[in-house]
This record gives sequence, C-alpha cells and structure tokens, in this order.
Amino acid sequence: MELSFGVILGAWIATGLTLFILSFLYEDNPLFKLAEHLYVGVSLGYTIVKTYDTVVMTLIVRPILDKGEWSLLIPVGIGMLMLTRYVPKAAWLSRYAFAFIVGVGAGLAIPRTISSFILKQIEDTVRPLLSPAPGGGITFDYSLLNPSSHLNGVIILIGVVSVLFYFFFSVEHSGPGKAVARAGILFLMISFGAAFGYTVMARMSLLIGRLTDLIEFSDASYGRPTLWLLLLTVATLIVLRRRGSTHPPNQ
Amino acid sequence: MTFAERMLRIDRRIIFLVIGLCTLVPLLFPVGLPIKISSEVRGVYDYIEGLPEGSVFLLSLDFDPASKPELYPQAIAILRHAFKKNLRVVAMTLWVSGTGLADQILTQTAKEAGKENGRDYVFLGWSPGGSAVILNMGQDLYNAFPADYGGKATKGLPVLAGVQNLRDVTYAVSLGAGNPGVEAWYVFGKDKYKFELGGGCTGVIAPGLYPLLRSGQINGLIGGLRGAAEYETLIGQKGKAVAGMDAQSATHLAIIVLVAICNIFYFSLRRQQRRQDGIGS
Amino acid sequence: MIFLRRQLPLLITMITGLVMAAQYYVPHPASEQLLTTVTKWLQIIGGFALVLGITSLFHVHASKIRRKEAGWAYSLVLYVGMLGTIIVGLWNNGKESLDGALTSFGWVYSYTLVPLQGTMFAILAFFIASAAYRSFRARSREAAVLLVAAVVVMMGRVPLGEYILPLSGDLSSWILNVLNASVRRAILIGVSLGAVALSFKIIFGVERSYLGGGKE
Amino acid sequence: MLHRLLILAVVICLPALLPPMTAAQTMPQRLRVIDTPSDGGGSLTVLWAPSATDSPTAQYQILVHEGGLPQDPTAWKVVAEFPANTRYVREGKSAWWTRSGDPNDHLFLIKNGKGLEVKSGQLYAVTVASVSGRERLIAPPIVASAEPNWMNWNQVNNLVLALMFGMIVFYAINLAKRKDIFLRRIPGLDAVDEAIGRATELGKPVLYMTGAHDMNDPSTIAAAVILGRVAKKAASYETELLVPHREPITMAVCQEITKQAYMEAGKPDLFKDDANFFITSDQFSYTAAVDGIMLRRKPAANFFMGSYFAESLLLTETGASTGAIQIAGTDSDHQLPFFVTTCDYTLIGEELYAASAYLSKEPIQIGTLRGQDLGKAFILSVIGIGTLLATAAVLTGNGWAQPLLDLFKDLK
Repeated sequence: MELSFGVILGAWIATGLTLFILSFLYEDNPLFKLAEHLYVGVSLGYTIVKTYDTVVMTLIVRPILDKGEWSLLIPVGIGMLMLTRYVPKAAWLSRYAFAFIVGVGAGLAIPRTISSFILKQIEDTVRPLLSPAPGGGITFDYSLLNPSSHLNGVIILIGVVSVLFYFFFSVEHSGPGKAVARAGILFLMISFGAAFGYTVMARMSLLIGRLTDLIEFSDASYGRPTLWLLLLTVATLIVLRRRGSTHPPNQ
Repeated sequence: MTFAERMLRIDRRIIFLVIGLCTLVPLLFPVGLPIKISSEVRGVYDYIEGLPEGSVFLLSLDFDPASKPELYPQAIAILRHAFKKNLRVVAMTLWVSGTGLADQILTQTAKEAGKENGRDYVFLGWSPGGSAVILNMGQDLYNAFPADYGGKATKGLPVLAGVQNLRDVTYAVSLGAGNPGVEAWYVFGKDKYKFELGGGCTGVIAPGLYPLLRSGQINGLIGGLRGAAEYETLIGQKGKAVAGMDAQSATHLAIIVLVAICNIFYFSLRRQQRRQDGIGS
Repeated sequence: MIFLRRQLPLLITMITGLVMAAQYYVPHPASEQLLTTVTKWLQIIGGFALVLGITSLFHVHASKIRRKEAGWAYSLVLYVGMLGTIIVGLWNNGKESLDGALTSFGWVYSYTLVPLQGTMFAILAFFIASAAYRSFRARSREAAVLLVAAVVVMMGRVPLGEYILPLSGDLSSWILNVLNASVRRAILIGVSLGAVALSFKIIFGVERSYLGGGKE
Repeated sequence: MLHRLLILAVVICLPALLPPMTAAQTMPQRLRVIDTPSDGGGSLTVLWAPSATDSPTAQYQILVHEGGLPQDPTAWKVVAEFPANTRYVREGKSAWWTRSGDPNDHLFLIKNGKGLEVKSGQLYAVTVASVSGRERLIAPPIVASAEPNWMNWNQVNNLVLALMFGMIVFYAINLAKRKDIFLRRIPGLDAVDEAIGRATELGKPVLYMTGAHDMNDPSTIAAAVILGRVAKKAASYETELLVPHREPITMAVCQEITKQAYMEAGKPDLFKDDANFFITSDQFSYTAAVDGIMLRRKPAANFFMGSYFAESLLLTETGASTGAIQIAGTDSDHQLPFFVTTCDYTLIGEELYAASAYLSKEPIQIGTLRGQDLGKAFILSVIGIGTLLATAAVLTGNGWAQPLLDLFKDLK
C-alpha cells in the first residue's frame, strides 16, 4: 500500500528518537541527551496545550461566559495564590492555597481509607475456618488451588497477622514475637519475589512493544529507516568515542 | 581475579545485548505456544459478556505512552468486546499525556466496529485533579466534563441518555499504570457510587491489587501483556499481546538463566573465600 | 501578622478537613452539593499546580541558556521542542485528531512523544536484567526465598514456562492469590492506619510540614 | 431496570385493576410506610407482615399515588410486582442497627427512578396489594413523604472507628510528650549518618529524592521530614546536598525545610536556594535527568524516600553502577522488591514513617507510631476474635455471632 509522506517522515523520526534513547544503554551520550531534552520539551508543551485547552477553556472560561458560573473564580483565586510561591514577598500567601488543598485531601482521605482499606480488608479476612457440610456436620476444604478454601483462609490469616506484627515498632521482637516477626519477613519476601517476577514480565513487555515498532519500521514501504538510522547512530557513537568528547562509560 | 569474579564484574552491556536478542529473535520467528486463561481475566470478560445491550460501560484509560505496550492491547481487546456487545462506551483518561493515545485507541476500535461518536460512544478526554475528577463525576458527570474531547457539550449526547453521574454506570474498568488508577477508582468511585468495577493494569501494579480482588472490591484483574493476551484469546481476536508472548517466554527464561549463573558464581566464590580463610587461620 | 501567616492557614486546614471528613457521613443533598463544588474546585486548582511546575522549569532552563552553562544547547532544544509543540497544539485547538484524521498536533504526539516516552520505559527491561544478574543473589535465607518465589512466578506467567513445568502455572497463581494477597493486605491495612493518623494530625495542626518552615 | 418492571407489572395486572372481590386470601397486614432512613431523600420504605398465603404463585403489588389518597381506585400506579415469598427485611443489605421492622417482615424500597419520581417533602399514598390468580386484596393505604437525612447511620461504625483511632493517636502523642516511649531499633537507620559521612570523606555530594507524590501523601511528608535530618547532617558536615524534584509544591516545601535545617545546624550561610530544584513532573524525563546527574556528579550517597513508580529500578541501578551507598524508604509496595535487591538498606513500608519518627526523636512522630501500633493491635484482635466467633457460630450452627461481626463490615 502507498504511505503518505507524513507517515513515512513520522516513521523515520520515531525510529531515530527510539534509537537515540536506546543508545543510553551503551553510555550517556549527546544523542541521548538531545532526545531526552526534546522529550522534556515536547511533553511540557503537550501538557501546557492540554492544560490550556481543558482547564482554561473547558473548565473556566466557557462555563463562566456561557453559563455565568462566576463562583468558579474562587478556585481560580486559590490557584493564583498558589503561584505566589514565586513572589518572595507574597510567598506566604500561597500557604492559604496549600492549607486548603491539604485540608480537603486529609478530610476526604480519613473515612474513605477506613472503609476501603481497613473495614473491607478485615471483612474479607475474618472467615469461619470451617463450614457446615451439605449432609450435616462440618467440613474443612484442603484444596490449595481454590483461593477461598479453608486451608488458604488459614494461610492468609497467618500471613496477615505475622506481617502486621512485623510492623509493630513499639514492641521488641523477642521470644515468641521473634518467631512471628520472622514468619512475617518470610511472607514479605515471598510477596516481593512474586512482585519481582511479575514486574520482569511487565518490563520485558515494554521492550517487546518498542522492538515491534522498530521491526515494523524496518519495512521497505517506509524506506527501512530502522536499518539506516541504526547504522547512523552506531557510526555517531563511534565517532564521538574517537573524539573522546563524551563522558566515560557508566561502568 | 578468578573466573567467577570476572564473570560477576562483567560489563552489563553484554547482558543488555543478550536480552535484546532474546526479544528480537522470537518476534522475527514466532512459535505460538498455547495460552491458559486465568480466573482473574475471566472475571472481567464474563461480566462484560453478561451485560445487556445498551448498558453504560465506562473505560478509564489511566496510562500514558510509557505503558503503551502493556495497556494498549488490553484497551483494544476490551473495547472490541464492548462494541461487539453493543454497550454504550464512555471513555476518558486521568493521565494528561495519555489523551492522544486514548483518542487513537477509541477512534480505531470504533471505526472497526462501525460505531458512531456521540451515539454509540463518547471520549470525554482528560481533566486535571486525579481522584477529584472521579468524585466530581460521581456527583455530576456533566460538571466534571462539561464538554467531550471534541469540544461538544456532553449534556444531551444520545450515548449519555439517562446518565447523570457514576451511579448510572453499569460497569467501569480502569486500565491503570499507577496513581490515579484502579485503586483510586475504587476508593473515590465504587466505594460510594456503587457501580461494578474491573481492573486492568501493568504487571508492576498487579500484585498489589490482589487484596482488592479477593475482597471483591474489583471483580476482575487483567495483569500486563499476559492478561491482554488472555483477553485477546477470549474474544478470539489475536493481536499484539498474543504475538508478544513468545518473546515474553524467551526473555523470562533468559532472566532465570542469568540469575542461576550469577548465583552459581556467587556461591563458588563464597566457597573459595571460605577455603582461603580456612588456610589463613 | 503571625496570625495571618501561621494560624489562619492552620485554621483553614482544620475547617476544610473536618467539613470534608464529616461530609462522608451526611447523605443530605446540601452536603452532596458541597462535595460537588469542592471537587470541581480541586479539578481547577489541579490545573494551576501543573502551571506551577512548568513555570519553575522555565526558570531552570532559561537561566541555563542565559548563563551559557554546560549543555545550554540542550536547554535550547528543550525550548524549541516545547514552543513548537505549543504552537502546533494551539493551531489545532489542542486536538490530536479531527473526526478520525490525525492533526499536526497528533502527528507530533504520536511520532515524537509516544516513541520517546515508550522507549524511556523500555530501557527498564535491560536494567531489570542487569539488576537480576548483579544483585539478585541468595545472600541470606530471606533473599533465597525471594529468589525462588520470583523464579516460580516468572515461569508461571509465560506459556513456555507452563509448557516446561506444568505445575508452575498453578503454583504461581497460588503464590499471587494467597501468599502475596495476604502480605499486601497486611501492608495495606498498616499503611492506611498511617494515612488516617497523618490526616488527623494535619487537620488538627499537629503535622504542618506541608506549610514549610517546620515547627516554631 | 425499574421501568421494565413497571411495564411488566402494568401488563400483568390490567385485569386485576378491576375492583377486588373477597376471598379466603388475606390482605397485607401491619402495613407501614416510612421515609427510608440514612439516605439523601427521594425514597420510601414499605414494610408489611408476612402471611400464611405467601407462595411463589401469589404476588404482591406496590401501589403508589402522588399527593395524598386518590379519589378513584384506578388512579393507583403499580410500581412493582413480585412473588409473595420474596423481599424480606432480613435480605436487606443495610446494617442491622438501622433495620426497621421484624426480620421476617416484607420490605420494599420505593426509589426515585424512571418509573416514578419520588420528590422529598411531597406526600405519597402507598399501599400493598396481595394478588393470587384473579383475586386482589388491597391493604388500607398510608400517606407518607420522603425526607433527606442528616446522618447515614449505616456508616456509624466507620465514624466510631475513625474517632476512636483519632483519639488513640492523640492520646499516644500526649503520652509521648510526657514520657519517652520505647521504639525498637530499625536496622539500616544508622546507615543514613554513615552514608553522609562517607560522602564527606570523598568530597562528593549527597543526592536526595522525595518521590513521585505531592505533599498530600504521607510518604512524601515522611520523606520531607527525613530530608530535614539529612540536610542538617549535610550542613554540619559541610557536604553538598542535591534534591531534584518532580512536584512543584513538594519542592517549595522542601526548600523551606532545608533552609530550616541549615539554620538549626548553624550554617545558614551555606544554604543554597537551588539545592532543591525542579526538573519536570514527567516521570521519565525526570528519571533520565536524575540518572544524568548521577553519572555526571557521581554522588557518594543516594537517598530514595517517598513513593516511587517504574523509575525506581532505573534510578537505583544507575546509582549502583556509580558505586554510591543507596538507602531507600518507600511505602509503594510495588517497587519494594527493586529497592530491596538494589539498595544497601531499605526501609520497608511503614518503616519509612518509623524512620522519620526515629530521626526526629519527636514526641509527635513517636506518639503517632505508638498510636498506629495500638490501632494494629486492635485490628489484630478483631481479626483473631472475629475468626473464632465465626468458626464457633458455624459449629453451633446459627447466626448468633453475625451482629458482632457486622460491626466490622463496610455497610452502606
């Protein structure tokens, strides 16, 4: 299929910038710094445009002009106070803005935290360790694969209790406490291990994503930017290395 | 310096190279191993599958290009599913630099499914304030988003008919790469406004969301690229995620091998030192 | 003056804090209206917070360029990139696409910002590998446990792993759903208690470092 | 949902709208219509006694008429119809302490919806009809009005818990002010001074990061407090301090804190305003910039305090490659594994808060910690006792423990 000039140019630029950033893996170098600063600039510009479009136009100006919601000038005022941080003489005024934000934040947090992260979590941890069997009597479900089995219920109970205890700071971890705390740290480490494993997956996915794009852009229909720009980048790095104008490699 | 020591001091750029190859090769020569479906992902899929036509489905794409490889496939898969089920899709983002991406994803999937902006779906765009936006939507959606991404007034859009605030949302899914994300949507959204909530997230966040999953605070969890691959398998439209699974396998194995080697050297080194100490004393 | 500079801000914090906390328990429409208004305000103030950051960045790089500091050229690149994006953005009224078609702003976004940010993130794959190789050692019993759990999950989360070691799939999902969940829950409870305690201290002016100047 | 029910109901009971005839079937007894408690108005609660004839085949209809009693019986609006053996008080999700009526009574909530608009303060005549086959008996109607309430009693356990915990914290703080409270040593804390000392010997700067969140976040505040201590040490050792920021408000606050620390250390002249500097709010441009600083300035000690996201590994790995002592403290559990595996010392989760209490030796912080411990002890005992009660209830085979367990459920 025939690609528009815009797309082809885009492919070349995207590829180039990608490779420039990746060159950081070899060492910190001007190409990387160039891409890095361009990135900061673009993302800043992007944020500014979005803020202008959303905050100034959609949230402030239009409601005030169209619907006459003059009360919106109050948050605008508070926002302005915030900006006095940069006027040394009036900097203390910004405290009012922060006082408001932090106050509201704290107020909103208290009940919601208790309901979502304390009550809900207790509610789910407190479970009967046995359940009535259909034919009368009681049963204990040993299966590990069913997360809501009794055995897992017990394990979770142990985990929650021991880890909570590990984070006791006004009690010395000695005697039986020591054992519990040790159990706690073991549980912690297992969960950290799980997290590490899961995160390895995440990071690799990111690399896969980028390389997929690079492979796509190595296609002839784009004029193989990946190949040419890769050569260019490597060449530049070698030249820079020769001229010794870069910082020593980060080893 | 012994062999082991030298190996442990190896220039990390060599490891970089190994990882690069482990990713590249399977991408160029895929194998296509089967993918098992986990109950976490099924939670989200089954719920959407069970929704009646025309129910309001809110998708919050709370990520930026940095997490594109993981969450972009998730978003595509979920939207395809939602459009196939003829749900009324309301999309938005709490991450400013994710706006353009969210817009792309929505336009693309909507075009595929032949859906019309404003009637079948709406993109509300981005708004600052994070959790404040969620609360404000819970109170009054039109107050939080007076206009949609295109600048059209949200009030009176057919897709939002009968929707006043988050209470009128049947199912919400947040694809979160951090904060604000899934947790914020529970604490400031579902906790009060009582819509059903599902979660999708990067692999980094996933393990931390399991307590909420167990307690039913979220009814499903799509974790990272693997989760996306499972979802693609479920809706029977294989995409970027499934394609990436081989490379994923290869890199994981590479890491495991690296760790193993490292520890072998580490222990042999320790043994040597012990022996030397023994001689010394 | 001290009152204006110290007490009044603390008073504001206390009042707003108490009111917003109480609001949660009051279903009356009046209190709901209050929540609506305040959250709307926070939305707008959030915008100003962004401006705050941006202005600060202007200073940093402007002075770099003025003083011709080392690497001032990069700061220039930054400015060019920013101004370019702003001009293009405003030209398209901040829209990346117009009924499906990519605008020039959208072009800048998807061909510079997306690859740049995405790659910044992708570098992590390499760093995690080298971190695993250099520092992921069984130094102690704890570290060994961490290591084993990590390997199991790494196996269990990919098709090849499950193919080689069929058990790893179930094992990793058990670790995640049970062991990991219990730990995260405990952490969540503990951290939440801390957050609540802190919120109380902020509201009653015990914790005031957010105002700066420490304690007097 | 409700309007579907309504249409259904109307269709079903068109024949039934004829004047009723007498039969053995009894009319609904002890009908009560009250304003739904603990809500924002716009809802009425209908309660009536169960009857012997309640069976899946029989139906109950809820009839409503806006504004007082209707003149002609056909003016009644059927808002719902359901099998007679459904909708009991005991099935309601609300907390037992707010339930009205006997657990076995029938319960129906008339809500403001598409079917019918329930306005607060307006009068509505409500009645219940029991229908079986063509027979239809209507109970004497009751006129009531919905009112918005000032307290949601379902959440009172949340409120009590909040107040109790708040009081515990302030009690502990006052206690800590009067006498000193024991805190167990946190391994790795001494490393902070050690690291700064090493930086001084090498004549290299100290790099300190306060994390990704703003000042509303406890971890950031803890980080700011620890920064105060680190800055003080750095000042007294006359070591350069670098604090790159990604959040403007935090930066402004930390500037103040650093200045304070330099004054306390008696070195106000050494304080540089640009020790705290803003880089960008964007995660990765910030990371790249800080990595750049690490590679160029080669700080001898890196502190990562506060909350972090994906950038953590990129920062700590680069830091490790420059051979700096690295000390981390974070409550972002998803980043802890990296800090644990790449830093010399890591303060796990709340140890971060504990550390700030430690370093400052402030009764306020120590008291807070003590208060949190008491809170945890309370939660632990609730979990323990609760599990025992729940299990015992299963063994004895009745729900006697439920009311107690409900006290610690999140009901709304």
